[in-house]
Amino acid sequence: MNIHEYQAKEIFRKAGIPIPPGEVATSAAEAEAIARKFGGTVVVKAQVHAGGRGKAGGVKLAKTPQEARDVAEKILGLTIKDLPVKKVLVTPAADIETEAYVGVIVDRASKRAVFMVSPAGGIDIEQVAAETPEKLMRYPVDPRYGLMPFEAMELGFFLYDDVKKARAAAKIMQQLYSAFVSSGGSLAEINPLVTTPAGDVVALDAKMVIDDNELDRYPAIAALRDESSEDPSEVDARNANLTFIKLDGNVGCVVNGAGLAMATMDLVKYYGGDPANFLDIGGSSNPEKVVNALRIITSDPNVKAILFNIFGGITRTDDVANGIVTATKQNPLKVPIVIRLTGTNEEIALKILKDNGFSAMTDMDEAVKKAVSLATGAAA
Amino acid sequence: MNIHEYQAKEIFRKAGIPIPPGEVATSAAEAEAIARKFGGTVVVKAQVHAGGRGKAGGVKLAKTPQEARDVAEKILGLTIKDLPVKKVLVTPAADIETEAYVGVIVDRASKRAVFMVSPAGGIDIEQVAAETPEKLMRYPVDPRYGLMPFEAMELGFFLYDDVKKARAAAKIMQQLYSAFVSSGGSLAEINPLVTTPAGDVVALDAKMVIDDNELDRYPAIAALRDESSEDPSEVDARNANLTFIKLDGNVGCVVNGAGLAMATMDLVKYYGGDPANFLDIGGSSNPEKVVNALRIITSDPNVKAILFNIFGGITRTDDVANGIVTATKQNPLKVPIVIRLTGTNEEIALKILKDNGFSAMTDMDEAVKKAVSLATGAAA
Amino acid sequence: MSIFIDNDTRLIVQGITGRDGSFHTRQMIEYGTQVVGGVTPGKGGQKFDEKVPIFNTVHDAVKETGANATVIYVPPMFAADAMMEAADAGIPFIVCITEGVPVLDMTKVYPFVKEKGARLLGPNCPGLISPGKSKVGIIPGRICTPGNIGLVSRSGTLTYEVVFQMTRAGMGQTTCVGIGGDPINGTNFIDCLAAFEADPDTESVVMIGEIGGTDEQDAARFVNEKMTKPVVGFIAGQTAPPGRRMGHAGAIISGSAGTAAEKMEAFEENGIGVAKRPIDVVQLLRNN
Amino acid sequence: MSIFIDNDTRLIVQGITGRDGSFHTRQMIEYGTQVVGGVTPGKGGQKFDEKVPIFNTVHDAVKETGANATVIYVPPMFAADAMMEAADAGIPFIVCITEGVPVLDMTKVYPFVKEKGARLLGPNCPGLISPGKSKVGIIPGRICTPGNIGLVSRSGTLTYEVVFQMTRAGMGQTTCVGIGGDPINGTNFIDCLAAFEADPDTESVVMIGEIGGTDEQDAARFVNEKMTKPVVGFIAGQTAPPGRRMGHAGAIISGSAGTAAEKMEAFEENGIGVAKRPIDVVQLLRNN
Repeated sequence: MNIHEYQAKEIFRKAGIPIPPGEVATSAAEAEAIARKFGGTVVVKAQVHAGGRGKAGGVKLAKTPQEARDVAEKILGLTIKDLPVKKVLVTPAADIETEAYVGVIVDRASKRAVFMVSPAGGIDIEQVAAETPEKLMRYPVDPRYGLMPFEAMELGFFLYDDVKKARAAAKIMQQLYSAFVSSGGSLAEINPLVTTPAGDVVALDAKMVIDDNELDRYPAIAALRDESSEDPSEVDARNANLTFIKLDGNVGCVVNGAGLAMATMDLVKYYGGDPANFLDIGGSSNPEKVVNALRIITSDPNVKAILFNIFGGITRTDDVANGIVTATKQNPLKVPIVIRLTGTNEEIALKILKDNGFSAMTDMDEAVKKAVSLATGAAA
Repeated sequence: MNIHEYQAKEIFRKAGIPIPPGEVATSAAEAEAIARKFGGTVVVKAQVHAGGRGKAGGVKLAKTPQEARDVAEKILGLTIKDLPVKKVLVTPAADIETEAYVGVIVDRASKRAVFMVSPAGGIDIEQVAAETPEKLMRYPVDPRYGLMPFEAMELGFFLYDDVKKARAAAKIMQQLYSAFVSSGGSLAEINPLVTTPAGDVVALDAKMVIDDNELDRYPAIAALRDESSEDPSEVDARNANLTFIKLDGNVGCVVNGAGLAMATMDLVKYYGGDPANFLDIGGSSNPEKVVNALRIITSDPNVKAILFNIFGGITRTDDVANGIVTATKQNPLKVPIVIRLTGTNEEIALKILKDNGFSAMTDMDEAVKKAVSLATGAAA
Repeated sequence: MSIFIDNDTRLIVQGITGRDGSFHTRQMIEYGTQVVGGVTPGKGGQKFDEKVPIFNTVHDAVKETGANATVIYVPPMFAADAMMEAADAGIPFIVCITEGVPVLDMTKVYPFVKEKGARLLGPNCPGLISPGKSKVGIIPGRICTPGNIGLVSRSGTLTYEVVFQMTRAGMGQTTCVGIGGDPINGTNFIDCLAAFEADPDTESVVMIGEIGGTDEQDAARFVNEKMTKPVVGFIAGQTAPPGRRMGHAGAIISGSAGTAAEKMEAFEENGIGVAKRPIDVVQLLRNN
Repeated sequence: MSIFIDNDTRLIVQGITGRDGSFHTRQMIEYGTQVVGGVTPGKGGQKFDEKVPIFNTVHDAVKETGANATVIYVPPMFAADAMMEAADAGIPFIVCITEGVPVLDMTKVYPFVKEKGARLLGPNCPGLISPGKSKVGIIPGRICTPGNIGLVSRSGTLTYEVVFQMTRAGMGQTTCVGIGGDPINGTNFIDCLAAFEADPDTESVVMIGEIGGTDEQDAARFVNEKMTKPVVGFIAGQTAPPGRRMGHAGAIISGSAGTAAEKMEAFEENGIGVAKRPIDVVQLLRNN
């Protein structure tokens, strides 16, 4: 789950990380009032779950409250990477001497949380990794001991020669690790971590991604979800316990299992089609899930054909068949549907479908070919 | 550092352990008022750093507020194991169905914190260990992982067959471990942990010993120290950074190093004397420490002779000599003193002492023999 | 022969009385797996389906049954503890079916299990089956048949699809292993490939990968350097958009690392036949 | 020969610019110890006494100096971290002089150091000396003389007392080791006894124990079962009252376990000559 910069900052602040004050505005007038309260130059930042906000015009300086109002007005009208900006963070502009990058992410290869730090901050860290890898330090943390003081100091000295700044950074990294672990994070990032002319080390930005699997454990974190900032169809799918990702094609796919779902999309492409989505109904075979899946897929006007690909293991194919029948009775389909079912209770499923006027197939390749031809308007 | 039951209960309560309410009284009138507030039968418990309070008459039931007053009056007049009772805890009496023991202590052998739990609680756990060892489970905790849920459940099932009670006990043990670790404990104990007829699992007593070496890290815990409950000479010594334990003999000993201090006491005994104390001035050789050491030792009227045994390594023997001279100028000695010095700056030390009218020796055995004979009044 | 499980596997089921645990326990028993016990705290002393003894703790179960394997069906928040309990009790082979285990939990489970010397398969995996001998987990028994092909996969239903097509084509399996798609799991491709290489009955191996991470690339090098037996492979996710997470499989693409194209290239470079479609696996095996 | 340290010991000092660290660094250099570097965060690049290079981190120091030993003089709250930093940097022999290290810290340091394969001596110990070769720690060099007796002790000044009397009696030492009196330490009696047994130059061993714990009893059994060289011993704390803590030595008596009488009995039962007084050690050695 993505959370906003201002939410991540609040978590980091509670962990003790020095972060300049800031307030969220949902209107230009509010932004102006906040700017007036802080006095001086402020930064107005789009709160949206997308990187590259700066390049997209989502981060602006404002020298006066009036300017903050104008800038906020513009930013609140933006759409960045398909996501509309609905909130801005207004925060006093900081005097910056140096910019560094600090991040922690769970890494598959080392099977640990890994710190990534670089004295070259403020820019895209992938760029640093690609162009000046010697400026990026990767540091895996042994979860049994946590980030120990000496380790944090090594990271601190990688960023700063000055011992005071190194110590301040080390402390921030321990606090970041603690915030990361105690929030169920899969990524936590400060970019940039800056030094000021006064010698302070301060986090100017904050980013956090929460492991969805941790949300049951941390209700306060789960409550940070801002559904208004997400794609409505993905919100709908999540609330229906479906894993759904919208794509640009015209073949709507409903599959059980993520691997089979990806293989189905690949096969659509192989036969010359374009998948409209990734959708995994998961292992259980609640007919309600099928109903929701069909509702979400048919709400996409691009979808020209629907393809079910179900390999019944735990999933009972008769449950899926019943779901299809129920859903299409509630909302008759406006596009053709191709159903492939095999595995658990296959015979029952095929009978249910036949009794309700659906035909079904048992071969995956045949089904995909047919769905593609229906979507492209060619003969099946 | 020992803390009182009511203080340990507060720590345990904050960790989430279910503990009946209770308030501290320093007078019988206060105890009566508290008992009236709670209503019903209360228990009045001496708050004193000593075990065996019950046997010493320090724990009493009181059915009415008036009775609570009477009982508190008596307990506040007690001296348990040389320590005067200055506070009592008043707490509502609980309905008890079973009594168990739960403790955690740092263990030298396994080099870990070790849980000790027994379904036979409410009595001295050493007795359980000696008489019914099968009723005592020892469970070392890997500090890298902490007490894991499955481990706590194993301990819970050792106490209770009923899964609800086992779960409640498991939770309490995880909370106890957390309180223990986050307070710098060297021992934490609940004896008894009881079950009530309603099926609740509740901690009726609480004991905690804090590792002195952790006190700098936890100022709030350090502030719990109750000097009024300790031996005044030991308080005095601690404030002077000396390690001091009062004993019953008549040879006052001042030594640098704990091992040498114990060996010196042993040698006093070997030559027929009785040490009046253990006193270690430690490694540094601040003359002020010597002054304090002499003040503390001479305040014991039993002391008939004073023995210095200093092996100078880090400790500079001239510093010790200067300390002796300063101290005896401030407060002339009323008992004979035997000084043994050897090691770092020995020649200077011997000269300082000689110039100020002290004689000194370099052999440990000779010095001890002389001190013993002076203390016992025999010829040196 | 087979890998990891066979006729001598003595299995306990953690979470045996739960919805999934009880269903699959019956399935496993029906398939012929020796299920010697189950664990549900508070139900110790009872029996599952009047025959399988239930224990309060894994330690109790191991002591009484001499189990040498366990399969875990407990809710995600309790799965890490269940895996560690099993390892602590000395069980050498642990299969965790549970989906949705927090990845930070797994960062602790992994070193713990390793210190105890156990092998963990999963979490979020379908388990494994040695056709005709034993099945542990949820792979449907009827889609498999004994034979001499080993199969290892990060996926669940995609595995079934491939195994089913192999079985229909008369190509039986020594063992089919689903290692699971989570970012941190106990057993990886290389562990399984090495076991298949050492298994005298396995003659060739099918490896089914997904986008995300570099396990498939590492495995491809291993095949090239250490294996004598032929390996064919398939990678799912060629059409997955970069930077998006494709469901619980935990398939994450970060930048260029872990794309399907990259993995397929690694397969080809290291002599692993690459199937364009799942069905092509069968043809590639025929060509061996 | 000697144990743990000799002419090839290349030492760094953690906390080299502190009050104790600087004093004892000079003492060690004067004695002939090869002090190749020091660590004080923020003073990296400077030199101590214009000759010993200072580094910000132990990793830096090891990389630049090839140190194979370290001695730690840092305040108690930082000592655990210093020990772990040293082990993490790959230093095989770590001596921690610091007194007052929290025991819960040590419960973490101990497994960490063990996992890294390092030997830790201390904390709260005087260090060790191989007379004529190298000294690491705070044992005064002038009370020692080269010879063929090994000495291991839980105490500081009591060790000096005994060593001094040995030296005066013409009995030189291969190595004198102070293992420290804290409840949890890195190296125990048995570790040292085994090293002395393996050292060809050590002909006999002196073991000085204290009340508290059961290390001496375990060591006594080890002497009986595994050692061919004669061992004599002394135990301090015969007059210590039960249940009280005798200062920083961490000597705790719980019930009957760990009394001086018990330890002396264990010595006698296992063929270790017991000195009644410190001076008697010399006589017992003469009798060997």
